[in-house]
Amino acid sequence: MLTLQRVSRNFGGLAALNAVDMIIPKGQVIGLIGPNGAGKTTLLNCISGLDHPTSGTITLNNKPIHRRGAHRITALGMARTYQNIRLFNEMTALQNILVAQHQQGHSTLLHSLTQWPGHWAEEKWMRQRAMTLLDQLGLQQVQHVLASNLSYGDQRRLEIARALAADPQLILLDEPTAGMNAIETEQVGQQILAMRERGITVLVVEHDMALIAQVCDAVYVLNFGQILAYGTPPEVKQNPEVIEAYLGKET
Amino acid sequence: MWGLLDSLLQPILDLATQLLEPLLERLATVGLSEPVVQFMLMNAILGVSIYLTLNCGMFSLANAGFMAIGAYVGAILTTQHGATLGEALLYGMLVAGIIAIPVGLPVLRLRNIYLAIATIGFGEIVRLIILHFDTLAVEFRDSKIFGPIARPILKLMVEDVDARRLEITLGARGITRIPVYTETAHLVVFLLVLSYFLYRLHHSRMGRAMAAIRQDERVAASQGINVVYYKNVAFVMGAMLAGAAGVFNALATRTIEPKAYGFDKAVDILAYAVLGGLGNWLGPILGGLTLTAIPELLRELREYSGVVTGVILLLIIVYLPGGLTSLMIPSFWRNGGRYEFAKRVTTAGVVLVGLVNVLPYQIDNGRILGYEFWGLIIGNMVIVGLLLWVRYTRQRQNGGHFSLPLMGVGITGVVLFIALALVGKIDHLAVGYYVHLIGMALVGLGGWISYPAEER
Amino acid sequence: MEILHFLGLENANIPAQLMNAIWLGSLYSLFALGYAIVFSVLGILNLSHSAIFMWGAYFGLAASCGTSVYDGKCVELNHALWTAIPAAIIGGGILAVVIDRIAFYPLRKRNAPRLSQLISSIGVAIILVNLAQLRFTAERKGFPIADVPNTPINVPNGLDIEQPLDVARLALALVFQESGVSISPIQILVIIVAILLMVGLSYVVARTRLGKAMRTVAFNARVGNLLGINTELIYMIAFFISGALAGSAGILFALARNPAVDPFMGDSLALKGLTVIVLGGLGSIRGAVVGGFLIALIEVYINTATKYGYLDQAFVFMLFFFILLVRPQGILGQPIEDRA
Amino acid sequence: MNKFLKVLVSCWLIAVVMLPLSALAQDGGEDAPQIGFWDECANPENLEGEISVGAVFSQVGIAAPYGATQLNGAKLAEQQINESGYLGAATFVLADEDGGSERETAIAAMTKLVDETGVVAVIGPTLSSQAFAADPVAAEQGIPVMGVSNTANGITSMSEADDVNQFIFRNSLPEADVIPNTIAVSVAVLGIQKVAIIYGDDDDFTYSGYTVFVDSLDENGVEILSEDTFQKGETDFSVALTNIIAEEPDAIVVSALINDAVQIVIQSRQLGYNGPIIGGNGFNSPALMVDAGDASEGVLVGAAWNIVSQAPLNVSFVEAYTEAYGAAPDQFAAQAYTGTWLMATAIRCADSTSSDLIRDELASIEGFDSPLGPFSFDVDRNPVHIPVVQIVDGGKFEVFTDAYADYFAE
Repeated sequence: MLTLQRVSRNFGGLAALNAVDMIIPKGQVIGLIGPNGAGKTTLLNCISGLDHPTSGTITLNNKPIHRRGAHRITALGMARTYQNIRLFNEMTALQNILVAQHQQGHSTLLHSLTQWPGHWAEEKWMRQRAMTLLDQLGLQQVQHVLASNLSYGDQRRLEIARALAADPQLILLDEPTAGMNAIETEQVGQQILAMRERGITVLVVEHDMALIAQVCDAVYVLNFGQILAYGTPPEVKQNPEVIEAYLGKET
Repeated sequence: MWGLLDSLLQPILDLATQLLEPLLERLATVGLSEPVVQFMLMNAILGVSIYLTLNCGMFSLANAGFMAIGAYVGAILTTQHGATLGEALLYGMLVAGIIAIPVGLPVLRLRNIYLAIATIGFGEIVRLIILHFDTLAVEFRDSKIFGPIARPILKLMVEDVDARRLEITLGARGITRIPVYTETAHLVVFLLVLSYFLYRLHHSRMGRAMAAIRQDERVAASQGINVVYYKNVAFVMGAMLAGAAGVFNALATRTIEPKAYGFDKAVDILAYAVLGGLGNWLGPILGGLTLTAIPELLRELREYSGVVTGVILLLIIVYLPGGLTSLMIPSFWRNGGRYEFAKRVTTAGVVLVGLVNVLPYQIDNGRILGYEFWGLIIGNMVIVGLLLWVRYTRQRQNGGHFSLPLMGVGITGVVLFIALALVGKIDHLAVGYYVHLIGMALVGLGGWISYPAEER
Repeated sequence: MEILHFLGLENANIPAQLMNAIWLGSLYSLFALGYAIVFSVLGILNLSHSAIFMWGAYFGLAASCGTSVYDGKCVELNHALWTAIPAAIIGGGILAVVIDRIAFYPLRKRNAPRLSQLISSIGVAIILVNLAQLRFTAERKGFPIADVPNTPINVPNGLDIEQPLDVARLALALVFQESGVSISPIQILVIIVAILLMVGLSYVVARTRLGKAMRTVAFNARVGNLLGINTELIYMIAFFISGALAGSAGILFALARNPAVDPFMGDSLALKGLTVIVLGGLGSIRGAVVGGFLIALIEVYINTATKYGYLDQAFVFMLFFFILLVRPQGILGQPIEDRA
Repeated sequence: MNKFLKVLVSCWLIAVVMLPLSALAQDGGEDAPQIGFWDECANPENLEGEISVGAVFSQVGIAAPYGATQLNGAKLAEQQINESGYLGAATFVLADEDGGSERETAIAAMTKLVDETGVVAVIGPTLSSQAFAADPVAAEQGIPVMGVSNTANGITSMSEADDVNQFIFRNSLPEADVIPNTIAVSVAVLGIQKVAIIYGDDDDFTYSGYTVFVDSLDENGVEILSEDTFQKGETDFSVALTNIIAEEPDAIVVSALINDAVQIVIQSRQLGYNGPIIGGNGFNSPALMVDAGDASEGVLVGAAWNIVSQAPLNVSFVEAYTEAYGAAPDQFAAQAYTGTWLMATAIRCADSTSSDLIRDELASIEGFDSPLGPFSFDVDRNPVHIPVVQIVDGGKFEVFTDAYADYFAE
């Protein structure tokens, strides 16, 4: 579904990504791990269109996307969450979801001004859909709370809900469990599995190896902007190069 | 078509005129004569025009330039072609909007201060071009390359294109003899329609997209929002509104000159929006109205009015982060618990009293506080003292009332003023009197509010 | 000569115009430097900078003329002329610090958006201009003409080697033989002071501990705090330097263009200073200098070589427009990384 | 006592009583000339109480320097009018409102005066653009308004409707009346053949002045070498002046207001130019000599008012003004002073507070002796009086005559 070929990204003279090749098959949950500063977030940014690779190609469903703007990539069915939560803080939880359904709606300002019947139907439909999503993630209680006033866990969940609201085929999760306790992490794991059941492809960046082992079909390991290893979670865990990369980092 | 629209609008305008009459009379008694009210309303429109761009995260200062374009289009149409207000408005907005498109496309890639400065540059270029339009028009007309393009355009503006000297914008002298078509009712109806438009925008897909862009442009993009498109739409809409305000302005002042729409105006427009508050669409309207009214209300202060206007601007920016409208939003008061609530109530009260301490209301036919230099200084020192008092009142661990002494000050103020009015010492119960009373009451109320002990 | 014809300069008095460009450039740079310092350290555009410039001139005027300037023109000096310069520098610096405490500190404290800080600086500018008008009236004032040494040094005029100012005159005479270049001692003073301040500032920013601290705070205030830098102190110093620069620019300008002191004297520079720092690169010290001289050169060139002299400002803004589009960070600015 | 003695004593008594009286009458009547139509119009009988005449002068903003001296001049006139009992039992009250420096503020001030203060007539506003915006506010309600510093073309015919224009006057001689005379005289005396022009292009006063200069230079067959511009607030003219001086003109023609004028004069002298500099009304201020010092020598100024004029009324005005404000008056003050007296005269002659009558009397004023010289309005309510050409010589304005033909010869 998503293919990266020799993707590189240079910042000034510094290569954050160096000829990365990746294939993410449809319907699978793929993990992406690596030590801090390995270039994971840069990679996600390149895929989601917030950044563009210096060279190389990225295709989504055989369409090249590495030069497209973020909103056009989203239109092709991709959504993402952020490592450091980036919700719309001045909006309520519900409004955050409504914004994310932008691509699903069609009403223009003119519709809204003239109180076009279709506009009302669409608003109602969007609200219903948003409520369902909030329900699924256990956020219905806080739908009218400003995003900035939500608890940390709720904010993380709202980010996932917002990503799902765009009705994606591919979802990129950037450390969805960062800062969560074991129970919350477990819940996130369940949600990822639920996504897979609904046929959504997931690329998840994680540090929590337990979660990776629980949900991922395969794992890419990134180090210094290069793919170090690929395989199922158990395979990767035993890969000596991976162990060295992590241990080397730790000592 | 035009006639139909006219016949539909006319009854509404007549009705508005009738309804406005008593209000205008009342306003005139406090020093806001009808022309002043008109300028207040125009500036409210300008406030909205910049709000549209700010609301989309764009710090654009181009609105004075678009206002100039609107004003000149309106003036040329009415003086040269006998256009009506409606036609002038339509074309003024259109031309401003059309010019905004090629300007916006490249410029809106810039952010923050860079965008602000680029748009200031745009405004200055517009001003300079208008100033030298007649000379430039002759240059273009006579040039081999641009002549064929320039001629038909110029033909729209003057009868005799081949004259030795073209007189279109008339340089620094400006266009005079512009008919006065703008009526207060027009502005009120325009602003009401605009308010409805903004209200709808707020609750629509497009409005949400714009708000999202303001809060986080990149995340908004990855929610599938076409950032460039919406930014340009907002920019063009802002330009059209500024153009409309320009048309109204030109058709109210009988004469226009380029320097009226320069950098100073751009800064004023920004101040309207920020002062009123960018939290919602009411802010810029309120800001435009207030900031235009303040110097007129302070007319009695004569040469001190400029300083006081500046002080008020500064006070609001420093002590009311969300602008005037933040006072109207419940969450402003609720956030931060009862202690913060009490603090805000008292601050608001002091600011209100501060606003009127310089307004003319009379005791014994002499002015208390204000007018005289030292009265002004002492009055403002009292206000600043009160503000510091409110600011540095500490939250006590055991809870209790916010500040009983402040409550005392507030109650004394209220009692004193009611008593003075009862014994007839205040013979002219102006708006300032009531505002002062409310302000003092708020100070008292805020001081009295109690808050619980801190949780451990 | 071909090239001169091509540039449209064949009839121009090139040395004289170069001198004009240097003098104007020094003035613009000196003014813009203060803008740039506050922008680089705090990231705010202080639109009251031009008001500090104006007040600097008034401080200087009041220092050497005494209280007589309150009501009327300054007829005779109460103190030596030079006292005006330190007074303007110190007065401007202190004024800027006071402005910071009143208008920026509370906003900084609660992390208000840049927009609010811009508006509050506008509020300060309104207050300062109106206060000046209240105190000194709108009438244009200046030093007694006889006391200001701005008789031009015309080459060749009679030289008096005894006079220190005539040494400069001699130097000029050697450089421009009878070419009609004329410049007054005060203008030379402006140029020298501007160059000294620029070199000094670059040195302070690049080499000293204070400069290092300033750069750290400019890069990230939180990092500065973590490193044990008193950020508020740095801000205060930045404002003081900025105000001192504005004040010195104000008084030097007032001396060179005597009489030139009125409440609106900063207005035209406010916008020009903005273009200068944008052209040079926002927040870059050297950029402000380069931008100042560049704009002066462009203005002089357009006025001298083309018949579109009346559009010189429009040309400057166009250029500035395009530079912003192509290189938003300005000519010498560091590229801005948009952090995710 | 016989009858003859009785008559003699009575005559002596009468003489003793009457002589000092006649001496008093002579004191007031002949020595100090009194401005006003004391004889042309009878002492007013119907006037009483306070009669408010509005004044819209700029007290803040860019036009404040001119508005300040205007207000001084008008206030001086107000004081003199009341002290001399010019309006009989009534008091002349100058209701002054700050007109700011923008059109909007002028409209607001004018509306306030007309609608709330209830003035019978208005003097001002300061800027021509403000006049275009604000004058109709009064004129449309039939209240006469007189500009005392509006020099732009078409001020008194600004409206489409003539019955509105009827109420708009000005006593400020437009540049179109001053400049042709200045150019003609200076060309005739100095034999000027080629000039360079520098003017402010963003101000209606200086721009109007520039267009009139160009036309009258054309008429006199003078070649214009170059035209340079500056904008309000610019204080450095050295670039343009260097260019101009390189062209070696016979004279530099300047259309500027006084602050810029001073700088242009100083800087052109600094750059080594010693020829004539020709200016219009904007130059006509004592500040030219005070601020520019020696540099101002040889500056030619065409103006509506000549401060050194020895006409008795002018001398007494300059004296009174200098005594009251500690500085010599400028043209703005003189015009505002005269304007206020003209307005009071119209009220006196109308002997009524009816604005219509005041208007009619104002329009029919003829040969009013004032600091500006004998003054009349033409049919278009523009001033009729003779402009002067002055030259700065020895630190003061002197009337420019043939005697100066060799002044600039080396």
